[in-house]
Amino acid sequence: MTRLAMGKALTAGLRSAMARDDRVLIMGEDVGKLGGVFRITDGLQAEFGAQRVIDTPLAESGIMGTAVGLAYRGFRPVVEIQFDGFVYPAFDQIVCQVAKLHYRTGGRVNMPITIRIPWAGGVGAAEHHSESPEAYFVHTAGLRVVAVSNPKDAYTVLQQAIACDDPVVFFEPKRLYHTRFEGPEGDIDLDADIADAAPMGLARVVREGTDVTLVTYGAQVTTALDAATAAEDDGISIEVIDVRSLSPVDYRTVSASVRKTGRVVVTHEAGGEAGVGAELITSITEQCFHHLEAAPVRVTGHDIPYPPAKLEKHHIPDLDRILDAVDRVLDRPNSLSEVAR
Amino acid sequence: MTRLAMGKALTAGLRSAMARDDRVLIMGEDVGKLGGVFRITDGLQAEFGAQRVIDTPLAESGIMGTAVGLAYRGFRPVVEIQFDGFVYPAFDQIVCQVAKLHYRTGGRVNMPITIRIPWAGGVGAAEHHSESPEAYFVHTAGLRVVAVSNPKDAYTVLQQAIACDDPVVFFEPKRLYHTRFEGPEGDIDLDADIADAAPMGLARVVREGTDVTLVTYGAQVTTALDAATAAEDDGISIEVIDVRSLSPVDYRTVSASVRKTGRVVVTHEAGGEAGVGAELITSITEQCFHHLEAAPVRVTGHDIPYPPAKLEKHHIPDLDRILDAVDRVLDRPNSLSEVAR
Amino acid sequence: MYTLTTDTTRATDLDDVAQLLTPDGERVHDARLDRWADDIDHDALRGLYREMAITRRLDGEGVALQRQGHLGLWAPAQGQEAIQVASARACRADDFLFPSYRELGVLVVRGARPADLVLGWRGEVHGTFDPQQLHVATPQIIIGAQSLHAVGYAMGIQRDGTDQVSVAYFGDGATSQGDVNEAMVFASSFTAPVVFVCSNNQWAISEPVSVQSRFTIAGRAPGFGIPSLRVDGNDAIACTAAMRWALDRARSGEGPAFIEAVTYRMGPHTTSDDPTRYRDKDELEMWRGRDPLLRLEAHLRRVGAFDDAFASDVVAAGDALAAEMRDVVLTAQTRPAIEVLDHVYAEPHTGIDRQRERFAAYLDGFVDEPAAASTGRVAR
Amino acid sequence: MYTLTTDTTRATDLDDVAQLLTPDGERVHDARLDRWADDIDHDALRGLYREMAITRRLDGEGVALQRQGHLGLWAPAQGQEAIQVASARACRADDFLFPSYRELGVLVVRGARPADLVLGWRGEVHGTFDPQQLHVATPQIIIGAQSLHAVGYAMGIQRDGTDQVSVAYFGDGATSQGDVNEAMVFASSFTAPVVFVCSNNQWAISEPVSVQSRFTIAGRAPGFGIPSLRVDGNDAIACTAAMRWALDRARSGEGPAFIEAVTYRMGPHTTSDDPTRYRDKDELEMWRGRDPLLRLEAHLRRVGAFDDAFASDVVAAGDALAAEMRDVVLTAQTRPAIEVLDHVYAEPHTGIDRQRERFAAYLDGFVDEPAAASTGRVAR
Ligand SMILES: Cc1ncc(C[n+]2csc(CCOP(=O)(O)OP(=O)(O)O)c2C)c(N)n1
Ligand SMILES: Cc1ncc(C[n+]2csc(CCOP(=O)(O)OP(=O)(O)O)c2C)c(N)n1
Ligand SMILES: [Mg+2]
Ligand SMILES: [Mg+2]
Repeated sequence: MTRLAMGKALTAGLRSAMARDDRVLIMGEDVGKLGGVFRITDGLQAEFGAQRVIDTPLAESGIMGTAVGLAYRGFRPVVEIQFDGFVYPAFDQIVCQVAKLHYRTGGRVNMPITIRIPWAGGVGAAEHHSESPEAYFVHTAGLRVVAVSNPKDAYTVLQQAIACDDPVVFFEPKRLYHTRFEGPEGDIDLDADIADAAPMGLARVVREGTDVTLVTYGAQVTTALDAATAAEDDGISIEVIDVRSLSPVDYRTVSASVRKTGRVVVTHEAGGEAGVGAELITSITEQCFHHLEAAPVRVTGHDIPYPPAKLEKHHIPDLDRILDAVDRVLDRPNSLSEVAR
Repeated sequence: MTRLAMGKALTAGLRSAMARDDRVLIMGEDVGKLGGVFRITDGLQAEFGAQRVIDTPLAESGIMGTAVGLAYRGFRPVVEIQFDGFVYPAFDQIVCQVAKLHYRTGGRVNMPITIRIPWAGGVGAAEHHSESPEAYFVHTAGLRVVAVSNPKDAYTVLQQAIACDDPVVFFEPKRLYHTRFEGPEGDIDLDADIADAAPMGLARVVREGTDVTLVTYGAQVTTALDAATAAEDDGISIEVIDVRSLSPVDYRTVSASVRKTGRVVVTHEAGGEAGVGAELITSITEQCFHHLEAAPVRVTGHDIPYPPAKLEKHHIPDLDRILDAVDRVLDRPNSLSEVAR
Repeated sequence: MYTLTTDTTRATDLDDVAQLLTPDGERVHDARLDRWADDIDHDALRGLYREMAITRRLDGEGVALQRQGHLGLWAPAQGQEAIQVASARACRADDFLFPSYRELGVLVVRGARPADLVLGWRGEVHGTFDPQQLHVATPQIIIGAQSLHAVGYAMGIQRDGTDQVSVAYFGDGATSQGDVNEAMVFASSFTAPVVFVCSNNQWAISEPVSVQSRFTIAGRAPGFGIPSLRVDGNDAIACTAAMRWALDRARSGEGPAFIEAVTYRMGPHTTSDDPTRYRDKDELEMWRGRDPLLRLEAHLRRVGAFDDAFASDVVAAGDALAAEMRDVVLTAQTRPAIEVLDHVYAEPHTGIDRQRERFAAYLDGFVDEPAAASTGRVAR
Repeated sequence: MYTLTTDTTRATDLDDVAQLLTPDGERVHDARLDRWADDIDHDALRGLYREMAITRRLDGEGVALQRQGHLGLWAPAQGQEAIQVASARACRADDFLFPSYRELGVLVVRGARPADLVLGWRGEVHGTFDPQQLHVATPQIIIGAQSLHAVGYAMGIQRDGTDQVSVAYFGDGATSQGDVNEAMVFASSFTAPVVFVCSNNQWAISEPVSVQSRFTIAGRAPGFGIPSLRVDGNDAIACTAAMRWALDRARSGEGPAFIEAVTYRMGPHTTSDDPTRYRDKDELEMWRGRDPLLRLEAHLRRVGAFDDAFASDVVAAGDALAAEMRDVVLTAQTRPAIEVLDHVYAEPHTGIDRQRERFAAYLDGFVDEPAAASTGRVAR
């Protein structure tokens, strides 16, 4: 067992995947000598050579489009998008090609491309460096979408994503890159065979509880756990679920929890409107309607362009906003008690 | 009053907008001499000149990016995207520039750009020509999104969109371009001042009913009305709502209906996963939870890439699939009666 | 040299092209291309003609089938057979080609079956043939997107250490897309073994090529460090030579090359298009005089390599394939509804599985085919 | 001319640039540029120097403020002052400029206040100054996106019939983006009055310019029908002349022009970057010898236009602005939480109104600033 921060766990995952399969390539801006602006590919070009760790010209559509061609040729490209806000120039290639080629060819061509995206806010960055675009990809059939929340998952799920014959959009909460996890989520068995790991796509009950189910993913898992701890003082027992896979969602795990608690809060950093939370709540409502004792509540970023860094703490749902929502589903006094519906 | 099909109503709306304000420009591929592949801009270049109706090079990011520059200069560009599936190369400019510039500049610069998108399926077209990408734009803060379902709205709302100081994504259901509407929705008063029209953004109760609220938009409004008529034979009274504005949604109208009926079906052509239906149902549930007598149900396209034309009838929700969902919210026997939840 | 003005000698004049056959079929000489054409014998010329004629025949059948309501759409290739067929024939079987929707001749050369040519346009499937078998990607509809795929494939060839080449086909309109320009950037940066074949057929739907480029398209590539050649796209011999030049460079490790084939779309953009709205009859007439098929026939006649037996053999071959194509269309069986859910993912997916289960249950409720009429709905 | 090979004389050699000042400050001659520089008198030179020196001073202050924890980030302009200041000074006040995040000197020339230069980097606001007032767009972070905005603006100028020009600024890395290439396509197609200024500072973060282009960047534009010029970007006089040449063409209706300014980013990409990971000390040393500010100073001394009074005057001006900048930062007041919801839309919006109402109610529940600590939460 090795204790690694998430950034290093991702590097280790990439290294394992590259060592195991020489069709795995890494491509992106600054991924070579520099090791990426977050150093996730640090050392990999030195180890695997410039043919397998490719510094590309500065053009995201070009990166994604050439990755498609490499996949046609039987390679498994792992594409790094430098920051979440720079994925949009590649959107056409992702939506019209990466997501659809397997379907277009009647299953004859696979697109085993992993799109790694350093993701979301909380690091005081400039505009376009703190985006949460996951809903766009969740809404795009043909893609799988995962988001990791701790080093262990980062190490395992990244390798599973690379090994998967479908394209996977892989979100890495950048504000956790350097966070130390003291629990088992920080311990990585670098010798373990990923074939033995639980399959990609399962949600995880991070903390058990009985009163409210709190569903989330990515860096918000940490905030959700803090909220659960704080709520305990008020005698409220929160079950925290990290869905991990945003598309498809493991509704078996989520629904089992909701049937138990009857109350749901979903939190994410992206704006709420037509976001992943809307999907989660609608599906939960479909599947658990008669178990629900209150309207499920979303706690999300506002529906605004990402605000300037000094104001981001008012955008990313924090402990207090989550607890306020918990009060709401429990029909306890809360900020909206006086606000007309 | 003039009776026009939707395509002609849109042309008339563009003509009025251009005549009223000489800062309004039209730009896109083939919009000039040809009048667009759907002939929506037919005759406008002849009338207003090539400086105001601009055939652009074949590059959607280029079109959108130059529209941004024109808006900086005080013009009001109306951009035609030739088909729904070709909007993605412009996605970066739409999401990072069109949607965010007003916010970025602290309100100093407006982006009064209207993005017209011939939209969705049902016309037997080739791949990429039948997409329903509206959820991507609804999820993008800073944009307004509307979808029209009849000639009268097409005429009025298009002019309102162009007059609006915010960017508006304007969806035109292409399978209705040539449909004749016999009711008042087909009658257009070309002399009316649009300043007198109801403001953009209001939903419309298209048909009143008491048992189930059926919420939809675009071409599905027609299908929904057919479903309501068919259900009448079974003694079921369906209230049909055309939300018209997908962002923001007029929840006042929608919720009033749901409070009355207690049962909701939402239908749209786009895939369901993180789609507009999820947003509608989540918001409705938030606002009307205690009035709901059954879990709201979505009837949407499958979560698949758009299928080949010969199979599209199995993708676009039809009368039967909607009625099956109505049976579901009414707890009548339906296709899922035997399927485990 | 640091002051670069646009070379006004790069005229867009249609005759300012490399040519080895005059419109009358006379073999002329060009110092740069001759060496790539000298070994083309009569058999090779007849082979070229044969596949061009078959392409034209099948194209006509496609248009007819569409007009008769059997196809949703058809994008005619008429007038562009020389560059399509000649360039594809110049390739090795293991070179990988990335065509657009209009490259019918490329598919014909690669041995696509008639079914492969129509079932997509009929709307039965998106992709017909197996790309890995024909070494041809599913034809691309998103303008320019395939150019990057071709470059990526070429990067893969480099990594595998083979001497294959990949080929990107696109039109004049496509040269305005960011993707095509990025493809040139990547190809140049990585010295990738890729050939860009731009069929400048003078029009992008209703827009003349001058909207995309006021100068020659061939002039675009050198700025990216890619040598280019402007060739008469209706001259099958010059097209062969140009493609061999480009392939040879790429195959021998010298990197990408760019060919602008100056040609003409004699038909409408697609069967949905009405070109009389935007272009003159005279222009079409002028181009009829440069018809690539008639030109090659004239040349074959001049050199005594075209006789009635050959002619009727080619017609018979074309007719047989056209008949097969028609038959395929008329007997096509649309797949069952549930198959819309096939091949969304390569691996099991709980989301799609759930939708399949529910949709299957729904379909089971019907006596007849669903979505045909609401009367098919079973009483419950 | 129809066979176009890449002109190997378009060397990427750093010295293969148009120059009017040697690194030692000696005025040399260039037949193409002299006419655009002949009227630059000592006062003009001193003006150039002054704004370049102020830019350098403010840049240093920005770096210092960031290192001291007062700014989230800073993108140093050091080394690029000549092209930034000279090109902006060559413009008319009503020309509209579209800079990237690095064009500090452009903002200085346009009269941006110290607050305008730092409050964005501090994370207080996204955009500081009013674009319509300075005739400068909010600096762009999405690489290359602004190039299209500049072209669109220029199309607007054409429609308004004025003789303004718009200017697109971007880096060497940006030339790989589809948007920059599409910008050239549109500019050429519409003969738009736009000048492209590419500051080739040799690096895009850790990638040397050779990853983007194995040939000169200036060589790219002529293929699009846009004349271009490769100029010594550290030579303020040559930059002035080049920009005047380009502006004059654009202003007189001849359409777009492209300038590649060969320069160097002497600092890190941003304060988050560590350039020692990817580039040699020697390279930086070499470029110190080409410092644009020292070069202009040397020239001014040669011509007797630089004395202690002037020098100390410039230093004082820079120090005063730097002090104001520091003061602005140290006294900055972060806006109230509720303002995150301001200016999402220009017109009333029921969705945002509802969120405002709810968020206001939430904020009202706090005694102290929310999100500071959960202890601020009121007991309910
Ligand atoms: C990204 C994108 N935008 C628009 C279209 C619509 N469209 C289809 S073909 C075409 C014209 C293409 O012209 P060109 O590249 O010259 O090829 P040609 O059709 O002449 O062979 C257009 C605009 C498309 N398919 N893809
Ligand atoms: C679309 C996009 N992709 C990636 C980035 C990240 N990024 C910021 S600056 C930069 C390098 C830009 O290089 P260049 O254009 O040469 O400008 P310079 O920074 O050298 O001035 C990169 C990759 C970005 N801002 N936008
Ligand atoms: Mg064309
Ligand atoms: Mg640079």
